[in-house]
Amino acid sequence: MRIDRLPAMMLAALLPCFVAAQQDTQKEIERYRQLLQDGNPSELFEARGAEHWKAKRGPKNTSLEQCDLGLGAGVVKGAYVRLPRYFADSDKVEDLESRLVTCMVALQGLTPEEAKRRPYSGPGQPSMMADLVAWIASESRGMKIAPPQSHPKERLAYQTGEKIFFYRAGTHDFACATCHGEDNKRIRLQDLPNLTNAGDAQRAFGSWPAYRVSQGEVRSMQWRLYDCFRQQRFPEMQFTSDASVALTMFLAKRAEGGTFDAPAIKR
Amino acid sequence: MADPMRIRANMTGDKVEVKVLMAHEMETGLRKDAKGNLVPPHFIRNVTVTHGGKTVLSAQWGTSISKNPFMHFRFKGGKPGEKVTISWIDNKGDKRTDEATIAGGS
Amino acid sequence: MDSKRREVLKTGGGVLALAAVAGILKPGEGLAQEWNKAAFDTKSVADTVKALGGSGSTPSGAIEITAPDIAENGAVVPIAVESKLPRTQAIAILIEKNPNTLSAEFEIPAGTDPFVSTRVKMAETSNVYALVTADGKYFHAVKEIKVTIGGCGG
Amino acid sequence: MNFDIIAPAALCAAMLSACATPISDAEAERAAVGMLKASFKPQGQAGVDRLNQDEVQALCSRYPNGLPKDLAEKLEKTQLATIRYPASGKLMGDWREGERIAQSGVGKQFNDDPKGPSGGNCYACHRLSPRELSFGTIGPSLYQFGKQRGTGDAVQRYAYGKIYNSEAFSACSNMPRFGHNGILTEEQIAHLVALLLDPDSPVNK
Repeated sequence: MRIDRLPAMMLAALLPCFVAAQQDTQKEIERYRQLLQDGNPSELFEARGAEHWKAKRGPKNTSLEQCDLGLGAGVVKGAYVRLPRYFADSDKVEDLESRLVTCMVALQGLTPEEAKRRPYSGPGQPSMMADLVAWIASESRGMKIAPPQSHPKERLAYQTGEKIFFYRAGTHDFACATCHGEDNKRIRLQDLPNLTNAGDAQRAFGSWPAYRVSQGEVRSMQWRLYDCFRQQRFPEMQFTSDASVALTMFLAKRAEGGTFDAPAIKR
Repeated sequence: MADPMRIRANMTGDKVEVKVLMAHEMETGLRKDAKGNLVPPHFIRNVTVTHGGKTVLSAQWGTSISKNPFMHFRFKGGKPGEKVTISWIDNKGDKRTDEATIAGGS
Repeated sequence: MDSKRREVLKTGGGVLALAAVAGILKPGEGLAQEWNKAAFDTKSVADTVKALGGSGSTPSGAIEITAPDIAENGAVVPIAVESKLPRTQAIAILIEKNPNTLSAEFEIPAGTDPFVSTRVKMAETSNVYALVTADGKYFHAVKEIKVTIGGCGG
Repeated sequence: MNFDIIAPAALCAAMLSACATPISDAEAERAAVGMLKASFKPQGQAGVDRLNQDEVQALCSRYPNGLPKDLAEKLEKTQLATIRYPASGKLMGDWREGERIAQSGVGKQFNDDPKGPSGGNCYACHRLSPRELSFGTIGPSLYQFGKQRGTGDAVQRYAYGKIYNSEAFSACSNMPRFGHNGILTEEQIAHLVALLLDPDSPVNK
């Protein structure tokens, strides 16, 4: 059996030819990602989300089926790729999560705090919000990303979102742009999308929400931003906060015209 | 109760190709929670796949099968429209059985 | 032992199907519950082979492991095993450096391809063994899979 | 990246009718700061004061495509003046400790233990020891950094200073100011200098 270790030792001896080794590493990581595509556990979350949408809940004992995600009451198909957007009833620009909170409050009679109680799932603790987001996003699969920019508040969200993207702060001087402002960079072995570049932004925005195999959970765009800010050494981003929605608008707009292909499966 | 499995059973040539995703934490017993306490092991131990009353695959698993397990295999003798039934049971006795109809092939 | 166990499972499956038709059983009841605790407690490849009933195993080129050389994350490592050995009865996946070596054992009845694909957790870079029982004998293939540190680091 | 700043304007040209930029750039900056402060809450060791920018952060945010030359030179000069070398004069520690610090990405996040030491997370952005396959490319490869430069005083002072305050050598660098911002201690920085320069360090093998 010991013979089987030889190839690894030979590989180690060859490492100084690091260009070749690096390409091999990248190729194998790519192969790893390919091998995962076969079965995406996000389906399990999406199935729960579809049930939550129909389930009666809250003091008003009502489902979310009449929730207007921007394309009319109850229209889910294609809603995700046209968010964030301005809603007259709340007089705000909302992304999917903030819109769901608005609907849970208006239709089901929950308080905003109740609606935001468990925005992200954890081991053994599923999140109704995360499941809903997984399902609603899946109903836009294959469609073009097209966030509206016709209302002044939508344009304002884009403009402030852009400023937030470049905002350096905290102990490490990090901004979103620190890791996502240049082409062809990676952190450890993970490719970093340049979110100021349309192609990268389309692929990145079009792949969230995603099932993260490192966590065994489906993560939403809100979570993605929350955890990026954590690692930027910022304080805690509040769920569905204005800054998070504005930044999402900036990213969605940068990704405009891309094909939405989420929930994806990722490291 | 555990969430339903997602099962795909498709004809490929004369074989039935089965792919299944199961919703399960697959706790190893080695992970610590936020308070630093060990989370007890909780994992699927047995999986059985049957078709037409015959077992076409049976498995025993340990704690190192990934969370939300995925399994893929092929067997002969199935036809479109017939059922494939998959059951699992975990170390706490929780269990789940789901079935899928074999779809026409590619 | 293997053939006897398959017999039991076969019968079990038949009973289950009939019972389900008759509406007697709730889902999941009647499921075979045999679980080889001794094998899953083993801490080395040699001990696992013994616990699974072999006295040793022979390397074989007729077993193919499909897995990445490098895993981007150890929590999910895709592994497929295909055996071209005649009368393959079982396929087991062993991860040498995991806290417990044995990850899974699949019983392959006649009529089922000697192929199985799943995803395993790997604590660190390790050799992964595919242990195949064929015609009552034990064979294996091995592949090293490197587990990398990923992401932003915190 | 120029493209980004132009894009909204180009969009306006394309959609003549309904597309006036709602507010000026300076107003957008103020709006963003106000929005940020209302959108975050203190957690663990990270208070909302972390959102307040110092001069470097404010300038570099305002010029995402790079500072004008005069501003860059001025900034580098003021940052150079912040560098404090250890009183002991010892700039090179133990490369083995340095490797551990380079591998660790913890520290200063709101969920990190404020009492525990921070890491440098060098591998997130740089290639160092060839044994580590998982390295990033945001920064340049530092493989054989010392082999190419030796271990002279000037090289030691440069390496120490660069880790202490990267902005002193390259305005608006993406690299954190590890010493200046209190992420790493003097001793930790010296260990990293050893990782880079020590002939026995795997970086120089």
